[in-house]
Amino acid sequence: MRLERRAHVPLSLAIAAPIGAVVAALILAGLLIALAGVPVFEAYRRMLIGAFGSRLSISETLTRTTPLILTGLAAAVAFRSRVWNIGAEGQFYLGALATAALGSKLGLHLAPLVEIPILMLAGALAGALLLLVPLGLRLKFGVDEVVTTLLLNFVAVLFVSMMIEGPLKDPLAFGWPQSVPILADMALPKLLPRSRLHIGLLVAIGLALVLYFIQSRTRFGLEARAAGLNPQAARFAGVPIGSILVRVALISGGLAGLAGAIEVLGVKGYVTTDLSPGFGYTGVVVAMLAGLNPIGVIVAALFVATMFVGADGMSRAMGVPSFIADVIVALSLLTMLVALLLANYRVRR
Amino acid sequence: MMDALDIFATAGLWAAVLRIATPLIFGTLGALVCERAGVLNLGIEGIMTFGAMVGWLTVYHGGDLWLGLAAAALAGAAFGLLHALLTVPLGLSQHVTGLGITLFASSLSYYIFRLVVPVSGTPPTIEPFQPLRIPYLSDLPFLGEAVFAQTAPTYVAILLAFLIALALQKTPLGLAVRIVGENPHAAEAQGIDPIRVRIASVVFGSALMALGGAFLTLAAFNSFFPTMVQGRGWVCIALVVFASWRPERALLGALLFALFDAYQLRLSHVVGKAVPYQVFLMIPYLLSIAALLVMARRARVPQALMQPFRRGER
Amino acid sequence: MSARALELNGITKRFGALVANDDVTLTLGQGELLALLGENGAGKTTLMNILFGHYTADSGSVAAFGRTLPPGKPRAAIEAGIGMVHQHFALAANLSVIENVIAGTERLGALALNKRAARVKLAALSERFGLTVDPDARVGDLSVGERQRVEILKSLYRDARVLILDEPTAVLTHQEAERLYRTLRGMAEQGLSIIFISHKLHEVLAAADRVVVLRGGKVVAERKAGDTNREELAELMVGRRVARPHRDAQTPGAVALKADRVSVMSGGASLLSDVSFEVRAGETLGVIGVSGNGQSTLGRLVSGLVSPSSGSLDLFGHPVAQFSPRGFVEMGVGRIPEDRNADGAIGEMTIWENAVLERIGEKRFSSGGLVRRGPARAFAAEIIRRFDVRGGGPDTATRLLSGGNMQKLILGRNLITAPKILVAAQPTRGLDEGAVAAVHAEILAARRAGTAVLLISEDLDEVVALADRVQAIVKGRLSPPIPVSDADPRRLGLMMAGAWDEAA
Amino acid sequence: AEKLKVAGIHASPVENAWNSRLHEALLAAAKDGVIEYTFSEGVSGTDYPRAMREYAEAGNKLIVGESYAVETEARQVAADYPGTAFLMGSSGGPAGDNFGTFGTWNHEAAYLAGMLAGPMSKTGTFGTVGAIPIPEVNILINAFRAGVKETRPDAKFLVGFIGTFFDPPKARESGLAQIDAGADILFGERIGTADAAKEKGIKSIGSLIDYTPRYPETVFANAMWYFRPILDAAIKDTQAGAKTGKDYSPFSYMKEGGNDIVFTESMVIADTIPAMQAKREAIKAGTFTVPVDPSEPT
Ligand SMILES: Nc1ncnc2c1ncn2[C@@H]1O[C@H](COP(=O)(O)OP(=O)(O)OP(=O)(O)O)[C@@H](O)[C@H]1O
Ligand SMILES: Nc1ncnc2c1ncn2[C@@H]1O[C@H](COP(=O)(O)OP(=O)(O)OP(=O)(O)O)[C@@H](O)[C@H]1O
Ligand SMILES: [Mg+2]
Ligand SMILES: [Mg+2]
Repeated sequence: MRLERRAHVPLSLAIAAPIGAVVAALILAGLLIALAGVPVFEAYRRMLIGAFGSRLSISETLTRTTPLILTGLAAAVAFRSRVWNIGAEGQFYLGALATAALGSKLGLHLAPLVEIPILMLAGALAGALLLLVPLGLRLKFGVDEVVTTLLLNFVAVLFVSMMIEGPLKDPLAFGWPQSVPILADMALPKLLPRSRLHIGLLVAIGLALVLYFIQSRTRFGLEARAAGLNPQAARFAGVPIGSILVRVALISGGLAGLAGAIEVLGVKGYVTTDLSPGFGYTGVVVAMLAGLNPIGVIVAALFVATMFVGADGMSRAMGVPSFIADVIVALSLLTMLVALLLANYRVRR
Repeated sequence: MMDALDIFATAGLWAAVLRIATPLIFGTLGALVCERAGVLNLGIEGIMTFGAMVGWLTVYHGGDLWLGLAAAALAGAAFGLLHALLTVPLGLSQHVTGLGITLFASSLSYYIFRLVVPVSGTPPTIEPFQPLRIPYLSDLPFLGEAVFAQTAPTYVAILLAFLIALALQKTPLGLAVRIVGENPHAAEAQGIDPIRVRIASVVFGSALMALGGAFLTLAAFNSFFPTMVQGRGWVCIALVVFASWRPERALLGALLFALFDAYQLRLSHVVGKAVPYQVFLMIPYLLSIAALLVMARRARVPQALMQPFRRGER
Repeated sequence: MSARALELNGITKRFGALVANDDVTLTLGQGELLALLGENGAGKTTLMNILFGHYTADSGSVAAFGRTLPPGKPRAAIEAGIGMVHQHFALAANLSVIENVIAGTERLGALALNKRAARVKLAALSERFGLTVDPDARVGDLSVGERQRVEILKSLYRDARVLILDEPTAVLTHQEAERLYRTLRGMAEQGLSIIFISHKLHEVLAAADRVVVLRGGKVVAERKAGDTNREELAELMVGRRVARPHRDAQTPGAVALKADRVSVMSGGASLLSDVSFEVRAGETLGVIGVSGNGQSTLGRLVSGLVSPSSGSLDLFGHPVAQFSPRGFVEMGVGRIPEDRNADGAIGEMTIWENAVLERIGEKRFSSGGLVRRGPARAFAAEIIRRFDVRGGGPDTATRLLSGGNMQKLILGRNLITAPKILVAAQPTRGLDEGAVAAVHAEILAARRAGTAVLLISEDLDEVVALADRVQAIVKGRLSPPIPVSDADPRRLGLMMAGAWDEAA
Repeated sequence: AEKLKVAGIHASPVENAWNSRLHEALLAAAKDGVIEYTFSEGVSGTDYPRAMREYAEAGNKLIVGESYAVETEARQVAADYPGTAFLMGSSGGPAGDNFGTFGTWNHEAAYLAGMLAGPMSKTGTFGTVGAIPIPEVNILINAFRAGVKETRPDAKFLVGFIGTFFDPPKARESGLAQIDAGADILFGERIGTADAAKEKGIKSIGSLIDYTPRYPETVFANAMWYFRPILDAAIKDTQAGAKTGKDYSPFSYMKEGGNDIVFTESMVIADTIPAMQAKREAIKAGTFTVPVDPSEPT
């Protein structure tokens, strides 16, 4: 068997491939659901209800979508320039920690309208700085960033753990390892009352649109793509690879850090070491599902959030172990990877 | 009371080091074999989890402990095959596929565990591996307790490190794996099928990873529960780098890491919380990054690592 | 005729729409030295890759010593006694010579490598064929010539009775090449059957028994080496008589580009040492040399990619302070990179993106950080029109262009802005004769328009045709210039071998 | 009466000792026909508030669980669903009319276990493995120590916190480390501790659940905690429409049947039993109060 690259990908295939992938994933997951002795179609119906069936479920799905858009964008931006940032999880945590620290009573004490944007920026900056380390190692010493960004995730989470059991520990939390909380008026306004949905969603969607514009219309977008696709040719054409990649890293790490900041400001109010159920890693999944397209990231994040929230609700309703949600997302990723490959390549003998 | 240095003189510390190191040795050797053939396998965390689950389940359902290990290895091999098929003949990006495999294997193991083992008040247990007493050696004064009071898989893991080191350096198969990891085109020109060698290496390596997981449920503890691998897989990925892709150094790295962990647990009894325990846990990761820094200059990284090989493409 | 070592029967191979081999039938006799000729892209490497089992043919069969080989199995080819030295070396740099040689030679199930026996055998082979190399050296530390020897030893070690060499001399010095052919001759006399590929017609005529010419994937001619000549072979390769344009005499203007004792160091290695030259407006300076001697570095230096560690480079009388590709482009330097796939264009991007990337900072292509797509597309369309780039419009992915058309795109984006200096590194590498003629015409036209041209090329004919003066680059040092009128093959050969005094 | 719809939300798998106490009590109540019980487990902090809201919207009248990791959010949810009662294991206090809390108070039983343990040690060093130094855990460990001190004034103590609530292998390693440091009786606040004791052939004490059947040679006493009294009280309040926003911890007291010691007579020193039993009666009668010390043991 050999794979041969298609000169042109027919539109029908480009559309059919992702749909086919999701269908395939749902069929495979259906087998597992059937193993639980539960009617599969009913389970999927419940999943839909769990994700979209009520005001609550819709708000929850969108709440979950918010950080995933941001970490998805973080991965997409980086991957497009072949910066393999697997470290969004760590950047998320550092962003969250910076935001919580500055937004707490130990922090800035500015007017909310002034301080909230500053807090978001601080979170973004913290995330960005963390990614600059592996990028610097790559540019200066040729150290591959896949492994370094991955490893720094654990360093970052341990650092957060150290801080929230140490100087940033909330003294009023009865000994629980959690950070000092942000001041009450720093919380992001809700989009819906009596729900967890907050304006962070709009920020995330807005940033996706901005990023789409940057990538498709600006000189930086063009140069960043060139740097990723063929660094040698880009360098020959005078693209300042180093500074372009540094900017890419700042944006990528910044988005992941912002995701952490927004999760603190919008939902949680403080930092614990289980603030993220793997948002950083799931961001990689989201970005791949989206084909690295920022607009696609919105859709992919919504898809992944739907699967999580829907399957979680379904598991409660039907007695299927809730782990099925992760199974479906993982299967979607794997089938999507294969589908995208098959859309771009032709199989010969 | 003892002081911080006396801890090193307790046999228990060294016994703990070997015990904590064992899953890391298996996992690191597994990741190392994959990487020497040019394939990064970030599925390790999930594969270890799956191995822990399958091994435990086999024994829980009446299987022998060794059968449990075999079942785990087989399950690991199956996920390895999946990773290999996606990344080798299809050439999909190795790190993304690996993360997908981790997500898939770990959620699937929790899911299956929940389906098969009815919810009960306390975690069901099995009778795990008992320390294997080696005649004479186990009776030695300090060493007996420190080194020769381990369960059988620990000895196997240590032996494996040397066997794999030997195999890579001294056997035709090992040379084939290395040349495929360095330059698959060179391998092909020598009549070695890089695709098969890569698939086989990933399958074998993944089986080892699963053994590391199974050690957790069959020897280090006696029950399975979600998230029990606790990032050990990622530590292994770091250790491969730290070991500069050499099995004997992987053994050393795993022991060193375990020493940090075991020492840290004991130190807190002695000096309280003078140094946050997180610092100790961070050290292996930071050391690995430092090792990468040194290594990158010396180009000892398998040159074809993460580069897909597609036959007839240039 | 002697017994048949190889028989290729009706081989056809397609890559997508492209037919790389079209019903090729070929035989090789025992002890024969066969040269395979053809312009770039004629399908020579593809044919050899099929023969060796790297590629699987769409149809046709390969037989060695009367036995048909299973398709797509290098191992079977090796076992049938075929050895191949690849156009791009297939060596593992981090392994030792002996490891590279014995990999795959022993049963994979065996418990130990028999290195001692291997060493003995390797030493005997080195002795017998005069191919010395340290078996324990790390391959990455070897010189190009040594690596070549390792490649050949790999085949001999496996008792190859048929040896295939794909452009073995492309990276060798003239002396090394001559030595290699002597070795090959000796091997053929000892019964080995050999196919080699080369673009250097004089080598072919001197070394081969028989010549087979491939064009557009088809066998178009077969000649005994003694019954043909360079002119005929050239015409057979291209399919028509191609007239290359001629250079007219012209008085050069002011010095546009001047290097004064420039040295370039990298990682402790000296890539260029004490290089001095000057190029005037309306003049072409040709730099000849065998690859590996610093041609690339020289090209990169005057493209703004590397900066000197000592000495100075003047553009229009002013020393360059800041070496950057865009700075050079802005000062009016047109740059044709030697490796068009690696440096010249980004396959995944569109033609218009590639056309403007190096001048994206100019007002007409971007303002306020936004790309002005209209003018950029128009610019690309203009290049396509004026330089006859075929295969797509401004929005086509560049990777879909054929090599020649990609080269025209690169040439076009440089020449359309009438550069004051043109750096052309291997400008016709990979082009067919028709395209070569077109590129030469463009370069000559630029010179006529007053451009100072620095031509860096391994192709002596090209240098003789285009340059006014010639300097040779050897181990990072540049010979004194000679006028092209004084350049004869012997003299150029001596210059390229570093024997400047004899050449003078 | 109509069955009360009750939902349980467990942050850990229900195998976790603490959760299993809730789970079993809820299952028992369901079996008695008092309630209708649904649950989900392994609910992460991110998902926890959603699960609360979902169950509230699904018509559950009482939602039982733990708000340790989500104190702020959980109270917010309760405020959003005034028609639903919440009964949460919490380190904080109750809130509003419908957010009730409880602590895990089996410190009385731990004190009694400590009394039995004191003379049993040869080295005089006692180890304890806890999760995280939060008040509930601290109170428990300190009560055990106080019990030991009563029968063994010269006792030395070691303490290890594993930093998480459910990591049995780590608890085991921590236990082994304490044995290495001289401890020969382990108080296992966390599951996994007894495995260390068993391996090294020393004795240990369980907490919350009865570990003796699992480790018959090793665990001689257990500081049991029973959730049923708390649950019953909350069910009663909910059904009566009374305020549930209160602290239900007192129902953990021994006199309410909320905690007690379970021990194996043959494994302990016989002379120590009468004194311990006397203390037990005193506690029940209210004449002796086990000290409540929430400070972090060192
Ligand atoms: N793997 C491949 N995929 C797609 N096209 C290919 C592949 N290999 C070769 N080709 C194309 O097939 C044609 C013949 O290529 P081949 O390498 O055989 O030429 P060649 O005669 O060896 O040329 P050169 O003198 O440059 O080595 C070219 O057009 C080339 O681009
Ligand atoms: N960064 C480097 N460090 C050390 N040696 C180098 C480096 N780059 C090139 N070399 C060596 O320096 C010599 C000159 O290199 P250069 O690339 O300029 O030559 P070239 O004539 O273009 O050769 P080729 O055609 O093989 O690329 C070669 O032997 C090359 O292997
Ligand atoms: Mg070729
Ligand atoms: Mg070069």
